[in-house]
Amino acid sequence: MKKLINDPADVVKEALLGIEAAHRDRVRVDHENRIVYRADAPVQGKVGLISGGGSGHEPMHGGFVGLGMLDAACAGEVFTSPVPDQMMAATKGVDGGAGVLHIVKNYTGDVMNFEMAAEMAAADAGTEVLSVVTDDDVAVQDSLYTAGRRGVGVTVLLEKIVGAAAEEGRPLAEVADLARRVNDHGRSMGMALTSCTVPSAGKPTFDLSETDMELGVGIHGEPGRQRLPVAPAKDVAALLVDPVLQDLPYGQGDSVIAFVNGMGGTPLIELYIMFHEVSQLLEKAGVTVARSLVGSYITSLEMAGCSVTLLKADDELVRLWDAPVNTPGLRWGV
Amino acid sequence: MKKLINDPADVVKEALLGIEAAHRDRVRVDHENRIVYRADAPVQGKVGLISGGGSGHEPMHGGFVGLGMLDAACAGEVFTSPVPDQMMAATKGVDGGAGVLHIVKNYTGDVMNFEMAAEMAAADAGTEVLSVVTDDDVAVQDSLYTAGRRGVGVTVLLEKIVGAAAEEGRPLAEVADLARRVNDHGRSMGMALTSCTVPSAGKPTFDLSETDMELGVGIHGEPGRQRLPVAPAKDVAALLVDPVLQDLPYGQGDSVIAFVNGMGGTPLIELYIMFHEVSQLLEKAGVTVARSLVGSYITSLEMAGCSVTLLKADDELVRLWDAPVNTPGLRWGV
Amino acid sequence: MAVDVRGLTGWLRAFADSISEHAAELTQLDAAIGDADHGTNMKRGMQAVTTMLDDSEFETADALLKKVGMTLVSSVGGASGPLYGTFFLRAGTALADTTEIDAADFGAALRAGVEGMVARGKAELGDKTLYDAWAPALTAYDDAGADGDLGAALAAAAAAAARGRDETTPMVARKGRASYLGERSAGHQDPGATSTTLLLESAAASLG
Amino acid sequence: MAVDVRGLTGWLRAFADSISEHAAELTQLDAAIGDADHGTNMKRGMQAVTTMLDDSEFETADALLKKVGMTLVSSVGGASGPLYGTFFLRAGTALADTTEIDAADFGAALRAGVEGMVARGKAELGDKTLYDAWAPALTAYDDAGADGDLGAALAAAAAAAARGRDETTPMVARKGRASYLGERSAGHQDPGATSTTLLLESAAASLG
Ligand SMILES: Nc1ncnc2c1ncn2[C@@H]1O[C@H](COP(=O)(O)OP(=O)(O)O)[C@@H](O)[C@H]1O
Ligand SMILES: Nc1ncnc2c1ncn2[C@@H]1O[C@H](COP(=O)(O)OP(=O)(O)O)[C@@H](O)[C@H]1O
Ligand SMILES: [Mg+2]
Ligand SMILES: [Mg+2]
Ligand SMILES: [Mg+2]
Ligand SMILES: [Mg+2]
Repeated sequence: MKKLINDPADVVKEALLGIEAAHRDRVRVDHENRIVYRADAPVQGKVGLISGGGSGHEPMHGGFVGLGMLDAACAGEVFTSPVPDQMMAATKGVDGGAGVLHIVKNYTGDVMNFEMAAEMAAADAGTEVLSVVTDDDVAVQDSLYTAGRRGVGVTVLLEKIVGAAAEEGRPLAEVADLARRVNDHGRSMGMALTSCTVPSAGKPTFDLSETDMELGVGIHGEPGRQRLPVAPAKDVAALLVDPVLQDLPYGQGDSVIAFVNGMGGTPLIELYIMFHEVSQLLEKAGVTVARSLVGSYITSLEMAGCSVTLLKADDELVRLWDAPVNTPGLRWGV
Repeated sequence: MKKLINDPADVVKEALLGIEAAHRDRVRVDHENRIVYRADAPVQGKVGLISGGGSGHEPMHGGFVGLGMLDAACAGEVFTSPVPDQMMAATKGVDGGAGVLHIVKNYTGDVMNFEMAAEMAAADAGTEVLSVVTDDDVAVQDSLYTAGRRGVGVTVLLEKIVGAAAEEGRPLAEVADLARRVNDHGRSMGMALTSCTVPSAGKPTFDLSETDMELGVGIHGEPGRQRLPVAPAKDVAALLVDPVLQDLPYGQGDSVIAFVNGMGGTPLIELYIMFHEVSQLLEKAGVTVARSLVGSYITSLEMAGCSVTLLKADDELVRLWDAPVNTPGLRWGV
Repeated sequence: MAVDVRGLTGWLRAFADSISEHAAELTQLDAAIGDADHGTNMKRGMQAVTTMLDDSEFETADALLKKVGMTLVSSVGGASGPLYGTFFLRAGTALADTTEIDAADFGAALRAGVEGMVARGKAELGDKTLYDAWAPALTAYDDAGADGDLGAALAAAAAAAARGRDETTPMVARKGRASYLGERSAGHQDPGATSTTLLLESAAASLG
Repeated sequence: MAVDVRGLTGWLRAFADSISEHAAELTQLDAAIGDADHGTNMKRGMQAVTTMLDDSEFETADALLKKVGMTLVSSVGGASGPLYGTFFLRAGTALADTTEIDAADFGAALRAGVEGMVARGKAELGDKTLYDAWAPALTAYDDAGADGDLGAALAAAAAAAARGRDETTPMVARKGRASYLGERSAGHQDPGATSTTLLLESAAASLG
């Protein structure tokens, strides 16, 4: 295992120290609870937005804290959901009197820990808490009898869009509805060229030969649905875009925010090549790219690979997407 | 070789198509000449800023085109300097009547090709052209008898700072002086955990065992000065920061823009861990971090590793750093 | 033999040791069909429990088990944190009014713990989760412990858990992270069922 | 035998073939002490030259060589583009007023080309660059060609270039990308000196 780390047990702690050192102007860090807060949290009268999850997906979520996006992010161990104590502390810390929304990616651990936090917060009284779960990964079959689909790329877009709505002063119920609408209108699919290595495990989560790729991989190095021979970018794009387009479905005349995401070990030059292929496929399908995002925003440690997320976007979503945001990971308009 | 590409010969062409598709709002691309232009170039009355170099370092330079930074970037083949024809075309394309500055990283190929372009542009008459060469890499011994030091991380900071000065309407000579000042006040050092693979070569440029790292590596996968056993982030930080601090030298009371850069295959979580170590070392040395930049901005394809750049920053440089910038790769204040 | 605070503490310490010893194996099992952290998660949790035990004195079994549950909830995260945490919280609660804990009381506590866990995780038999070790273990416990023999009950429960664990191998996961693999999850032993078996084996060894 | 446009064209095509054949080897040499692109660079350039030759007719040697130089400058990039480009530009210029090109004229053209290249790249003998192949080649050419035998001159030049190329191996680079390695550049053959040797070997084979 080759990584720029010290003791594998200290990875999350030290990354938070780094985030703090680099972005003091925008965030502050509660190291005991491993929470990244917006520097001016709680913002009075504004719905507080909290997310969190296992670490190893940077800049998500700590890098999305700031004006126009999250009020706090709870950092779990690498690929391990944070614990309810963190979410309760964060809920208190961002409560500006207008309630708090928990943004949860659909993983059993995340869902259960956030649930326990919400139950405890409710018992604690005071703060009104709503939750929204993202589950946009079409690689996983949706079913009532399973854990359902995973939350992946849409989470990034959702945190931005819903963050803008909260910044406008909208009430909690409306903010939560908007969050569900964003999730319902977005779909993703990912693939990996290499595995990632969880620091504490010390070896790659899965073995992938020099000639294979993993299609439908998760952001925790969960093996995907299918192992296929490596293919040109053009074919990889089709393998990702087609199931996404079919799932919602998106079609002729739709307008989308198109997001090509790097898994952590894939450089930008490859993501641009992928974006070109994706935009060609969308054009062929009659889908217009209203806005685009290209980069490594929801990563899986040093895994090489990418994911494609499409969010069907009406004028309101685009307007909220364009609204000012000032976080370590996404910034514009300010 | 596992990459998200099509034909290795088309990598640069297709990445430019992707940049264009993703950032139509800010840039336009001359595909014949492989030039990324600011959408509104030439800006009348403003000094035009051009850079360029081999591809494989994305977002540098094409991702640094836009308001407050470059007016155009010439993309060479992977790790190969662009040709004079491109630079001449770009020089014409950004000439708003106030002259053009060429920002050149100190590599024999880049320097010679830019020199030929400047000679040809001069013969062509019309446009006043000045050049500034960046050479901030302390891994390489500076000497009159060699090719001198390489231009690396400072180039990113310089393009931002000098871009802001040009945006203010300062004259060419002043802009060029400022560029030299930035270069003179900045130093960098890099390391690699893995090699990169040039697409057309198809295999890793160098072999690095699971237990070794390459210290003082270049951004083209040029082998470094020393091969050492892999070490904890703390020690890697010292190996990078110490020679940088000693070279300028920086010392007690100095204020710097601190830049921890990822080489392309290293995820943000590791860069934050490195930034924490770097900031600790700076604190110990009595050096204040006025501003920071953490991310993969000058990459070497999928190489894993990082570099540290320090730029001694007075109030003017900090003010220009803070000025609005709107490029695909760096954006704030707008 | 009755169950008391001392016995429970011994069980928890034995489980912590067993987890430590098998952490890499649990993580490897999780790598195959999950995210390679189950061993690390359980180890972190049981280390927190060990530290808590070192620093605390408990008067009653229910106070002890609830505190263990809270500690796990607060230190593990992931799926196993709420599941193991809820188990101990509910098992403790079930013992709240019991002073002399016999085999039947302890069996009832285990069942309450598992019911809490199932309420939290919604796992059903055959979903390829730790419940596939627990379900046969509870049945075996009740059968073998019907006459009040705690040792026999726990030994039977541990053996049944191990069989349940083994039976997870051919299953296609329907809950937790392994469910994302669909058919590809078959052929791998469930990590949670494996750590559950360690829990019951530790119980058999230290309480039996 | 005199040098004419047809002969030069043959030389250039032979060189293009030779580069194509040795591209991987040149790139591997460059990987060891540079950035793994010298073969790709030269191949791209000589393919551009080949296409240009297919599409053009030249009346004079100087027009041909200048166009070759321009084509290389415009298509290669990196260090080798301006260096090889300048070589052909200057060699062409040197032949501008010559109609019948004999061995001495051709030698003067080569020397002018190399001088232009050195003016551009500032390489000195022993810097571990293509100049370390060129310098002995020019001397050998003049010696062997003193009596006007072009074939002998080129054969001697090619052999001397090969020796010069071999001698780059122990050198510590002082110019170009290899210079960044300092002492570690020793023990590797210079890619540019290697392609230069191919250029002269092609000349000996097709013009000699
Ligand atoms: N819904 C569920 N109900 C019961 N057990 C579950 C459920 N989901 C997951 N598990 C158990 O949790 C184990 C994985 O735990 P762990 O790896 O620590 O958490 P995570 O899956 O969050 O990484 C699985 O092997 C399985 O036995
Ligand atoms: N200053 C110089 N003068 C002469 N030759 C040089 C100089 N710098 C580099 N070279 C030659 O160029 C070769 C490398 O060419 P190439 O790999 O195509 O370009 P780059 O170094 O830009 O990647 C070296 O092997 C060396 O022979
Ligand atoms: Mg996990
Ligand atoms: Mg090169
Ligand atoms: Mg797990
Ligand atoms: Mg080279």
